[in-house]
This record gives sequence, structure tokens and C-alpha cells, in this order.
Amino acid sequence: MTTVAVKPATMAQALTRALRDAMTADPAVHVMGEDVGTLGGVFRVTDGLAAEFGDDRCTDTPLAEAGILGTAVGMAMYGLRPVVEMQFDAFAYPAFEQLVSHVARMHNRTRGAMPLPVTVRVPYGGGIGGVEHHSDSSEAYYMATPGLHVVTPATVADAYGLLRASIASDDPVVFLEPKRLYWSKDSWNPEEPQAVEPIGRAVVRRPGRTATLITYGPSVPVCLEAAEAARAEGWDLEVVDLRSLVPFDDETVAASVRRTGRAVVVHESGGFGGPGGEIAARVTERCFHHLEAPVLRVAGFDVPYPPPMLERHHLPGVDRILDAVGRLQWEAES
Amino acid sequence: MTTVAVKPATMAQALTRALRDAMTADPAVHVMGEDVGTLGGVFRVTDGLAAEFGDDRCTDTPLAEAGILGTAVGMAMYGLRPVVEMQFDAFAYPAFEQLVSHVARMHNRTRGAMPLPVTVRVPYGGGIGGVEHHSDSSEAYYMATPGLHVVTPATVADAYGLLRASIASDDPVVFLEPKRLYWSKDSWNPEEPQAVEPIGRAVVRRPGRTATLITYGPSVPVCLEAAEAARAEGWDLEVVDLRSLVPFDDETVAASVRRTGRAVVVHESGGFGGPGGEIAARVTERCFHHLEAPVLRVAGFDVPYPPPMLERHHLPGVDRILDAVGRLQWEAES
Amino acid sequence: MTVMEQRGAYRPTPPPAWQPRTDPVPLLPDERPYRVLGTEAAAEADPALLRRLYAELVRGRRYNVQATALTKQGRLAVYPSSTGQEACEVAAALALQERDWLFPSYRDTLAAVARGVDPVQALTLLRGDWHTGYDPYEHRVAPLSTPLATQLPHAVGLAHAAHLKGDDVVALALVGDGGTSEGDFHEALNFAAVWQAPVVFLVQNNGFAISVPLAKQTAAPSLAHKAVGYGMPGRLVDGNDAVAVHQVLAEALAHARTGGGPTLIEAVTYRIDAHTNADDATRYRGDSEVEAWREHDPIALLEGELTARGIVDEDGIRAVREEAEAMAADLRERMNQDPVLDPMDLFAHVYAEPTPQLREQRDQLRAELDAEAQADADTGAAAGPEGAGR
Amino acid sequence: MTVMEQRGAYRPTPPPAWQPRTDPVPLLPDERPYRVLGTEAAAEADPALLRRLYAELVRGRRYNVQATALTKQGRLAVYPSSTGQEACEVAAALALQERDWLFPSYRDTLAAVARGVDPVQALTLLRGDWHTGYDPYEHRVAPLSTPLATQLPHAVGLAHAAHLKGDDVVALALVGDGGTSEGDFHEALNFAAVWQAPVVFLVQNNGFAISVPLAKQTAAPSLAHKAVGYGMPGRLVDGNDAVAVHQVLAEALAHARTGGGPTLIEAVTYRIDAHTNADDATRYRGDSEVEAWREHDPIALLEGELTARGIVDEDGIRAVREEAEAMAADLRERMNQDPVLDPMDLFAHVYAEPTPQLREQRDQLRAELDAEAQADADTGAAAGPEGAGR
Ligand SMILES: Cc1ncc(C[n+]2csc(CCOP(=O)(O)OP(=O)(O)O)c2C)c(N)n1
Ligand SMILES: Cc1ncc(C[n+]2csc(CCOP(=O)(O)OP(=O)(O)O)c2C)c(N)n1
Ligand SMILES: [Mg+2]
Ligand SMILES: [Mg+2]
Repeated sequence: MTTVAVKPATMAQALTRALRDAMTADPAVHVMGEDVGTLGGVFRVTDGLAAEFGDDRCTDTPLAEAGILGTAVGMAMYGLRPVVEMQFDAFAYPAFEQLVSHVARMHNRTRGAMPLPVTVRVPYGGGIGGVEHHSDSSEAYYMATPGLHVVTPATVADAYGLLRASIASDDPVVFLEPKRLYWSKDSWNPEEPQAVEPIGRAVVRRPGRTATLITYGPSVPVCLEAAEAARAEGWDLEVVDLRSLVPFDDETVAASVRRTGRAVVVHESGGFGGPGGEIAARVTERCFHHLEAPVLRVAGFDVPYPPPMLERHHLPGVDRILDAVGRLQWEAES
Repeated sequence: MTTVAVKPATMAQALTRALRDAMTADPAVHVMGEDVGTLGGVFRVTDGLAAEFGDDRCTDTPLAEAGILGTAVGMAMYGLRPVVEMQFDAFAYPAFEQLVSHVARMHNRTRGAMPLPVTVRVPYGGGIGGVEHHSDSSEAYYMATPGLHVVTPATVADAYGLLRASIASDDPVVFLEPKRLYWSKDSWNPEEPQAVEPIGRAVVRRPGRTATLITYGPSVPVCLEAAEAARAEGWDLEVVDLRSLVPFDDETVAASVRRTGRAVVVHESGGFGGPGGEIAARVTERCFHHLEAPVLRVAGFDVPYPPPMLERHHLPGVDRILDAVGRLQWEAES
Repeated sequence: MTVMEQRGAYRPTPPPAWQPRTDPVPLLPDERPYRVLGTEAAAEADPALLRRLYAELVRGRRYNVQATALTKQGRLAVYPSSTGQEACEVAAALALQERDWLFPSYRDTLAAVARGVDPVQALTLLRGDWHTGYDPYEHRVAPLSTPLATQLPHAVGLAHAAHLKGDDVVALALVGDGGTSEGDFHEALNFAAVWQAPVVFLVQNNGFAISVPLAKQTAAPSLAHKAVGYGMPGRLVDGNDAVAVHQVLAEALAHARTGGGPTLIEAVTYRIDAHTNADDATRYRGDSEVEAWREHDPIALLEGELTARGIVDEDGIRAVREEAEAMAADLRERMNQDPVLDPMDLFAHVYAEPTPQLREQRDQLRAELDAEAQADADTGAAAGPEGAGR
Repeated sequence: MTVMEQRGAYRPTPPPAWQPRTDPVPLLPDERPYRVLGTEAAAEADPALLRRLYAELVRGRRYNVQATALTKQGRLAVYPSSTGQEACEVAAALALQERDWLFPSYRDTLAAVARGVDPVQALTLLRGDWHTGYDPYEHRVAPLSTPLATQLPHAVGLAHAAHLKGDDVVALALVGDGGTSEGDFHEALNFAAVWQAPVVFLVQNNGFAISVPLAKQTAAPSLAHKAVGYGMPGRLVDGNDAVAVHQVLAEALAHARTGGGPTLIEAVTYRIDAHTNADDATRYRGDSEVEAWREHDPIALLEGELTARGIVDEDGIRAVREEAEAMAADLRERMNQDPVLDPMDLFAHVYAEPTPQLREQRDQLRAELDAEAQADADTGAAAGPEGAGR
């Protein structure tokens, strides 16, 4: 057995690699979207694919998101596995009807006769100084749509593994890519990608005893940082990375909260009507008698995503997380 | 003073009356949508308006929802107050980008210089035997979109009052009309419409002591029925009708739950990622030490809306609500 | 050479050297709808085809009448009749090869049935026991599409996929005049033209979108004139002339099959019945207009030609009608049976595998139903078959 | 008579009596882009107009260069330059009356500035201190629209509203070649034609949508050919010929103003710079193409005419350039000042009145900032001005 060097790679590189490996493994996999071909996508995630697999496997489409997703539906009906890129979060909205009324329902509507293995890649979230409409966190919309899987990686290895799993899934997957983690680096062996659990398994990123931070995507590194900082305050925080919002891993999350007795849900998406409400509610349903305090939420404010110069006030940061942890009624402890 | 007979009217009639009165009171109010003119809308809510106010005030548009809402935005920019009808819940999805990216944001984007007083009427929910795409409960999407008000009446009087308030609001309002209550009747004096609280106030529809049912729109009558049935089991249930999902009336809801110590959120929309998660989470945040049991949720299943012959299994009914009430850990009482 | 390369790389040229990329003239439709019946061209039509079209038209009309009757008997939730439009429905189905695909709109039950879908399965959506009642792959008929125009990009994508795979498959997509106003119509036609996908779009311009007449829908000279804006040919045809529709469709399908790319066809027809059984058409149109169109009935038009040319006699006509009656009787009988429903199906097909959450919900519903059954048994009430209580 | 009634009630007619509803021929564009400069028609152009156009073109180019430079200095988050397209930007602004409205796309900062918007306020979006930096009502310029083509229905609605009110107001909407593929383009044009709204659509076909060339965007003979499908006239114009663009726009605006309804104009131009400063255009196009277009530069074209006709001399040119330099210097200086930001603005404008929830969140942020400031004071750190830390 040869030893392969484990080299640092960015999340964007891991995603490119996942697409390339999926296209190599299965000729049915087609990549399509705006600027995905010659340019390699505005985030360069599809870089090199058109050169390697040809324009018909990695296609620059006309500029029309409903058309992109709608034609992908037809291609999937014919047995292909389209991987659609939406250029930015907010530019997936024109495709909303196709997503909700067709992509999410075709399997159910036809009693499984017509599955739609479509992967919709959506770069999401803020923190990169994008002007309006370039930094939305739209996961609440997708979570509320039965028939979709909603997946989001937080690490380089997961980016690869979860994207491969999404493309391989016979169900449609909305694959949310945290924009500001595209250039995050990690040691990762591209020659022997770590096996990744099937879609739907959360993971404990950092074990801890006194409270659980439940989070996903771009907020995972922030929560890990907060957990480090919390040690100074005497808190030993566990960090759970959900990885998949649908299906939701109740088991892992509830087990953690039962152990720690306290929880804060952290995400960048707006709080009201956002994912945190669902998560807090289901944790409370399952762990009520283990809870020392209500499950709290640290989220983006309930405002349209702010302009670049104000986004730092909006994004959940370490201090805001620690403040919430501090409000978990520690006095009840003694 | 002449006494006016308080006559029974349907919710649809009250809505028509609200539109008519608003159009009479303010020439800036324009009604537009598919079939709203000559036909009076598929639910006849705009019946007679084109005849009375002319085609230019009540306009049959081309069949294109993004176009309808997009042109309404432009009309509002010029000082009109468009009231847009989306023919059915699912047919509002093509207008999603206009709603999220423009309607919800224009006021904020322009620091208030350009308010958009647009009312988007959406008949929603099931229970009328509609085929697919005709029975969606889409409120979760709108709740998760800052910049929109989300309002939904459950009574004939509220239908009138809340629609008038919505049209009068300088903010955009998604006005959700529970389809299956269109023909519900109530004694209501159309000559002297009852003053309705401003948007954002919940109301206790039925006072009770032992648990609170938190609900809105089409589920309000179901909850009232459940509350009646619950008396036989010895439960005295309070029923709170939210009326407005955004803004949310934390005060009324939390006061009720603090009184009763137990709560169930009831809605027809799917449970996962639906409004109930938000509501349960915020009630828990505010009333944790008053709660004898976790806030439970009774909702539609997490499936695409079922075909007519199966919808009765999907819709939250009296039994399912009472089951949930029964799981509120009454043994802890003694 | 990839499909993309075939199209050549466009290089923008400064206006002094600018060239139009396609000659627009051949893309423009005829000035008037193309007709065969009642013209000299009718004599050349193949008698066998005429007979087949006729039998299907009569059958189709009978199906529309029967389905509408079933709504009155509470056996169908709703039925959008295509009475008056049968020539389009039937010609669409007959012009296709078996390996081709049909993408119907919500009104096109008849086209699906004419293509081979079981007449009862085609009504599942409208009876309400499930959504799509047939396996789309069996006859290559996509699910009847309720959200208007959304099926058009699907047809383009499927045709493109088949083209990429080198399969000889063409997709035919149906849409109404109202549906042409939707953004999805535009995006689908544009993708089709850019990809030169083997797809044909048939607009049934029946004059109305529910109550809204064409003048409030478009200001175009004709809907077929939209084609040139995508760089594809537009054709205008008399939608009540089954032979003309069949011919124009056959030409467009052959054009697509041989690499010629997409075509937009506007068939000028009329919706004789109300929008659906639930609609009241008297609110927005007068009888005289309907009468004018009854004079131009697709069945009568074809029957005139058939009898004039002696292709069928009275016996032949009677045989066709009897066959249609038999179909209607069978439909009636089968629709009078209550469908057997399993509420657990709610959870079975949302995903390839139910999520843990759906399994919990399925168990909850099963427990509720068991408890109900137990209660019924205890009180001696007979548990009626599912759905009978509607 | 209402606007609707003016259009008359369409009654569908059986094909034997069918009539096209508009004559399509006058709606079709010329075969080649209309040009004035370099043709005999140039001699008839008003010298005062030429001078004004020239001054604005030079100013516009300078603005583009300055704004691009500001991105390098970290003073702008991003800038989509319209270098090469100034003739369209400037002519659009100048062809409008003061009471008219302009609906720019995200690339059209220049058109907004040429219409009177403060050069710094026009860059607010791209600097990142707020979204729309100007009051749209001040110069009747709608917010720069980032989601492509979504501004087009707004323009139609505003024009329709003005028309209904009897106001003499026309709306001009700008969109790119890529934007024409969006469903909103289609829906907007259709509504405009059906309503006969006083609106003009100007497509700046600059050959690319980021990296995607026109051939992958459309197969149409020209984008102007789309007009006939809506029943409005289509015009094709040399987008680098400021005089031609101005003239075609002025005609279309006058047509709209006098009840003639909408027009679609395609201006053939070229994006000389990359998509934005963040883009690398060498990945998708070669230098020779760019060079060919540099030879057809809008400023050089007009300057040639001006000097040939002796309308400006060297002094005049120098004066124009100096004025442009002064504008650039002022822009640079003002952009080098840090904008003053109030984080509480996050909550102030979401609704006319903040909801109780937003008030809570505002209080939370204020408390956080106070605590931060206190901590900074305690540690003796100087609290820098907001935004400086970017
Ligand atoms: C996206 C969408 N919007 C609205 C509707 C509601 N609706 C159903 S049929 C119809 C009219 C359709 O008219 P047309 O396209 O001409 O088809 P026809 O009914 O005449 O066959 C409308 C508005 C819908 N089904 N889908
Ligand atoms: C709805 C939407 N989809 C995608 C984008 C991302 N995007 C920004 S500019 C652009 C290309 C626009 O091309 P074109 O319309 O030709 O305008 P140009 O950039 O050439 O001025 C794209 C795809 C967007 N802004 N909006
Ligand atoms: Mg129609
Ligand atoms: Mg362009």
C-alpha cells in the first residue's frame, strides 16, 4: 500500500473534485448553469470540467434559472443526473416554482415511478462582502418543502463526501455551499476521500459536557471558536454539526442535549421563521425533562441581508454566542 | 340612529366588501390578477368590482404571476395601492423572486424613500377537495421573509377588518385567505363593520384555564371545536387566534401560556420547518418556567399536499388535537 | 463534435460588419391558419389516416361528455373538457412515434388517452385518489401539468437529453394560449432554440384562459409570431382541422427528428364547454360566439370530408359511434367503483426511502386509524371502504 | 373610455374568417443596426446635442475608469464597468424628459449619474454602506437592480400607472442581452404590449453575460426580433453610435408618449472591460475581438464627427476632458472618506414601523455595541469610525 500525502485543500477544490469524480464514475451526471463551462463558475467550482468532459456534460446555459432547473427536470426524466448550479442564493428564487411544484413532488406524484435525481447547488450565506441579493440564507424555504433533501457541508472532507452522496441520491437534493468557507482549507486526502456517512447524519464536531451548540454550514467554525473561548468562562461546550437539515438527525442532536441539558441553536439565517425555531422546538419536544433552560437561538436578525459594511453586526459571532450560553440559567445549576 | 340588521354573511362576501370599500375610499386602490375582472375571480371575491369601478381599477391581467406582482411593484412606486390576487397558493410561486427580492425589500433598500403598499391576496390551504397545487399552505415561506407582513383571518369580521388594514398599510402584506372558510358564515353587520385591531394583535377566541391552543386561519374553527370536545375530558382549553404571523403578538400568546402552563400549536401547514416550530420555540423561550410540558405541535404531515380523497387524514382534526393535549403530561399536575 | 460546437461560436461583430444570425423570413408563420379540410389539398390526404383520426375524434368527444357527466355524479372532482379541441388532442397523440414523449397540460387528458394511457388512470388526478394515475414511462406521457407552462422546460430537457444520447426521440409539449404569457414558456422556447433540441410546442389557442380573452393575453399578430424571437419557425394552423393539425405536427416532428430543431405551432381552436364543470362561461361570453364555432366543429368537418369522398358510409359512422359508446360505458362502470386507497401511501413516495420523521408520522397515522377501527368495531359500526365517505 | 376598452374586445373567430390582430411587418426591425455617425444622416444632427452627448461620453468613460480604480484601492467592493457602452448609458439618460423614469440594471450606474444622481450616491450599493444610495424620487431613477430583468415589470407598472392617471410620463428600462432570457423579460414585454403602456425597453447587447456569449443565449436573428411576438415594434441600433441610439430612443419615447405603446430596442455594443473588476475576461475571449471593438469606440466615433464638422476644436476637447477630470477628482476625494454608518439602520427601514421583534433585536445590538465600546474604553483602545475596519 502506498502512502498518499494528505495535502491541504480548499472546500472549493473538494467540490470540484467531487463533481469530477462523479462525472467520471457516471456518464449520466451533467453539470449545468450560468458560466459553469468556459469560466468554471464565478466561484470556480466547475473549473476544468467543460475542458475535460465537453460542453455537453458541463453546459453554459442561457441566463434563466427556472429554465435551468426546468430543463434539468426533463433531463432527469430521461435518466440523466443533472447537477445544477445557481449562481447565488437569491438567484435561485426565479426557479422556486420548478423546485417546489415539480422537483420536490415528482417522485411522490408518480408513486415513485419518476424519481428526479437532481442536485441543486446553491452558494449561500454572507460574510464575503457581497452586495444585496448575494448573501441570502435561504435554507428555511427549502426545509419547509417536503420532498427535498437539504444538505450543507462545513468541512472540506464533508464538501466532497456530501456532494458525492447528493449526486448519487435518487432524491432531489438542495446542496447549500457556505460561500465564506469556499476558501477554507483543511488537510484532506483527495486520493482517498474519507468515507462520509450517508445524508442525514449529524456529527459531534467537538465533545463537551455543559451545553450543546447546534449548528451547520458557515456557523460551524464560529461555534468551534466560541467553544474554545468558552473554556475561559468554565463552559465545556459540545458542537453538533447537522450537515443535513432534511432529513434531520434527531437522534444525534437529542442525545447530545440530553447529556448536556442545555442548548443554543446557531445559524446565520434570520431567526424568525428560520431553521432555529424548528430545531429548538423538536429538541424541546424530545428533551424537555433534561433541559435546565429553554433552548436559545442565535441567528441573523430579521432584516434583509445587510450591506457589506454592516454585515459583521448581523452575523452571529463568538460574543453573541457566548452571551446566549450565559443566559442558559446557570444559577439553576448550583 | 337607525338600527341596522346584523345579517349573516360569508367570509368571501366580507372580503368583497372590504375591497369595494377600500376602492371607494381611495382611488389609488387597484385590484389586479387572473380572472378578477369580468369573472369576479374563481372564488368570486372580486365580484362586481370591475362593473363598478371599471377595468382599469379591477384588471384582468395576462396569465403570469411574476408579471402581475412585478407590475404591481411599479404601480406602487407611482403611488397606487395595488391589491394583487394570486389565484391559488401554489400559483404564487412564480412570483416568489419579485416578492422576496423586491416587494419585501424596497422600503429597506431605499431607507424608506420608496414604500410599497402592495397587498398580495393568496387563497391558501386545503379541505376543499382541490387537485394537486391547489391546497398548499405556504405561510412558512412568507414568515421567513423579513419585510413582509403576513396576515390571515379566521372570522368573517376579521376578513373585512384585516383586509382593510392590510390595504391601508404602507408596508407590503401577504394576506392569506383560508379557502375552506370562504363560505363560512357569521353574523356580521356590513353597514357598520366592527373596528378591528391593527395588524399584529392576536386574540383569545375562547378563554380557558388548563392549556392553550395557538392557531390561525383555517385551523381556528377546528380548535374551537376541539376545545368544546375537550370539556368532556375535563380540559378547559384556551384558543388563541394569531391573526397575524408577522408581526407576531408575543404578548398575548405568552400571557395565555403563562396562565395555562401548557400549549399546543395547531396548523395545517407541514410541521417540519413550518410556523409551529417558530411559535413553539418563542413560547418556550418566554414561558419556560411556566411550562408543565413541552409545547407540542399538531400540523399537516411533512408530505406534498395529498390528493382530495386522502386529505382528511392529513388535516389536523379534533381527535389529533385532543391526542396532543392528552400528551401534555397531566400526571405532573397531581 | 458536441451539440454545442455544432452551433459555432458567436463572436460579436461591430455594427458595420454585423450580420443577422438567422434569416428571419422563413421563421414567420403564414398569414392565415393553414387548413386542409374544405380545400383542394384534402383530396390528397391518406384515407387510412382520415379514418383513424375520425374514430379518435368521436371517441374523444364521447370521453369528454362522459367525464363531464361523471363530475355531476360526484365521481370526478373536476373536469376541464376539451370539447371543440379534440382535433388538436387527437392529432397530437397520433403524430407522435411510439418512442416519442408527450408533455400534456392539465386540459389534455384526451391526448394522453389517445396515446394509450388507460382512460381511468388518466382521470386519477381529477378523481382525486392520487396525483398522476399512470406510469409516465409506460406510454411516455409526462404527468398532466397543473402549474401552467411549467411542463415546457421539462419537454426541452428531455428532448435535449435524448438528443445528447443520440436517441431518435422527439418531445411534443402542449400549452394553452394563456400559458404562453408565463415566463416558463419563454425560457423553454429559448433553451430549445439555443440547444436545437428536438421538441415541438403546440399552443392550443382556444380563445380563453378561464374568462380572459386573447386580447387581454397578448397583442401579438398571432402567437405563432413569437417563434421568430427565439429563432425557430412558427406555424399557424386551423386547430379544428384534424388533418391540418396532424400534417403540420408531423412536419415539425420530422424536422426536429432530423436535427432541424424546435418549432412553435399555434392551433386556432375554441373551448366549447366552460373552463371546467365548475365554471360559468355565461359570465364572460355570449352564445352567438359559441354557435359560430359549433359551425366549425372538428368532427363535422372531418365527417364531411369522409362522407364526401366515400371513405366511410353510414355503417362505418355507426360502428365508430358504437365503439365510442362501449368505451364510455366501460369508463362509466369503472369510474363507478370506489378506488381502493391506502392512507399509508401518503408517506411511501415522498422520498425513495421515508425519512425517520416520515416513519414516525406514518406510525402515528397508523395508530390513529387502528384506534378508529377499534372504536368502530366496539360500537359495531361497519368500516366503509376508504374514500366512499367523500 | 378605459384603457382596457380602447383595445376593443377580442372575439375569437373560426379560421375561415381569421384575421391577424396586428400587421406584423412594421414591427420587424431593420436588417442591420441603424447608424448615423459615419453616414450621410450625421450632417443633420443638431450640433448642440452632439456637444452634450460628447461631454457626457467623456465624463462617463472617466467615471468608469475612476470607479474601477476605486475597487483596486478597496474603496468599492465591486464595479461593473460600462466602458465601451457609454453611448447607450448616456443617450438613455439624455433622451428622457425630466418627468420620465429610468429603470437601470446593475451595470447602469452611469445612466443614473448622467440623469443627475449624485456620483457618490450612485455608488453606495457597490461601496457597500447601504443598498440604494439615492432617493429614487429625486431624479426618477429606480434602484439599480441586481436580480436581472426584475426591473422590467416595475417599469411597465409605473408607466401603466402614470398612463392611468393621465400623466405625461414615460418609463425607460435597461437590460442586458443575458437578461432577455429571463422569464421576467417576457412577462414585462407582454404586459406592456397588452396594456399599451408608455414604456421603452433598451437592451444593451454587449455580447456577453459574464462569460456566456450571445450564441449560447439566443438563436434569434436579433434580440429586436422578439418584439413582434409581443406586438410591439422592434428596433436595432448601433449601440456605439450615441447619436443613433439617442435618435431611436427619442422616437420610441415620443411614440410611447403619444399613446403608441411600447418599443423594444436592441443596441449592439460591446463590453470592453471584464464583467467586473473581479472577473478575468481572458478566460473566455481573446484580445483580437476586443481590439476590433476598440476600433469602433463610441467616443472616437463621435469625436470624429465633431472635429470633422468643426463643432469642437482642440480647446473644446480639452475643456471637456478637464471637466471630466474634475469630476473624477471630486469622486475620488469623496470616495476616500469613510462613510458614516449607524448599525441601528439595520432595523429602521424594514417596515414603516419596526415590529416588536425588531425593536427587541435593535435593543440587543445596541447593548452589544455599548458593551463593546465600554470594553474598548476600559482597555484604552480607540473606537475607530464605523466601517473603517473593513
Ligand atoms: C401557474 C398557474 N397560474 C394559474 C393557474 C390557474 N389556472 C388554471 S387553468 C387557467 C387558464 C389557462 O388558460 P390557457 O393556458 O389558455 O389553457 P386553457 O384552460 O384554455 O386550456 C388558470 C389561470 C395555474 N394552473 N397555473
Ligand atoms: C436573476 C439573476 N441571475 C443571475 C445573476 C448573476 N449575474 C449578474 S450579472 C450576470 C450577467 C448579466 O448579463 P447581461 O444581462 O448580458 O448584462 P451585462 O452584464 O452584459 O451588462 C449574471 C448572470 C443575477 N444578477 N440575477
Ligand atoms: Mg386557452
Ligand atoms: Mg451582456
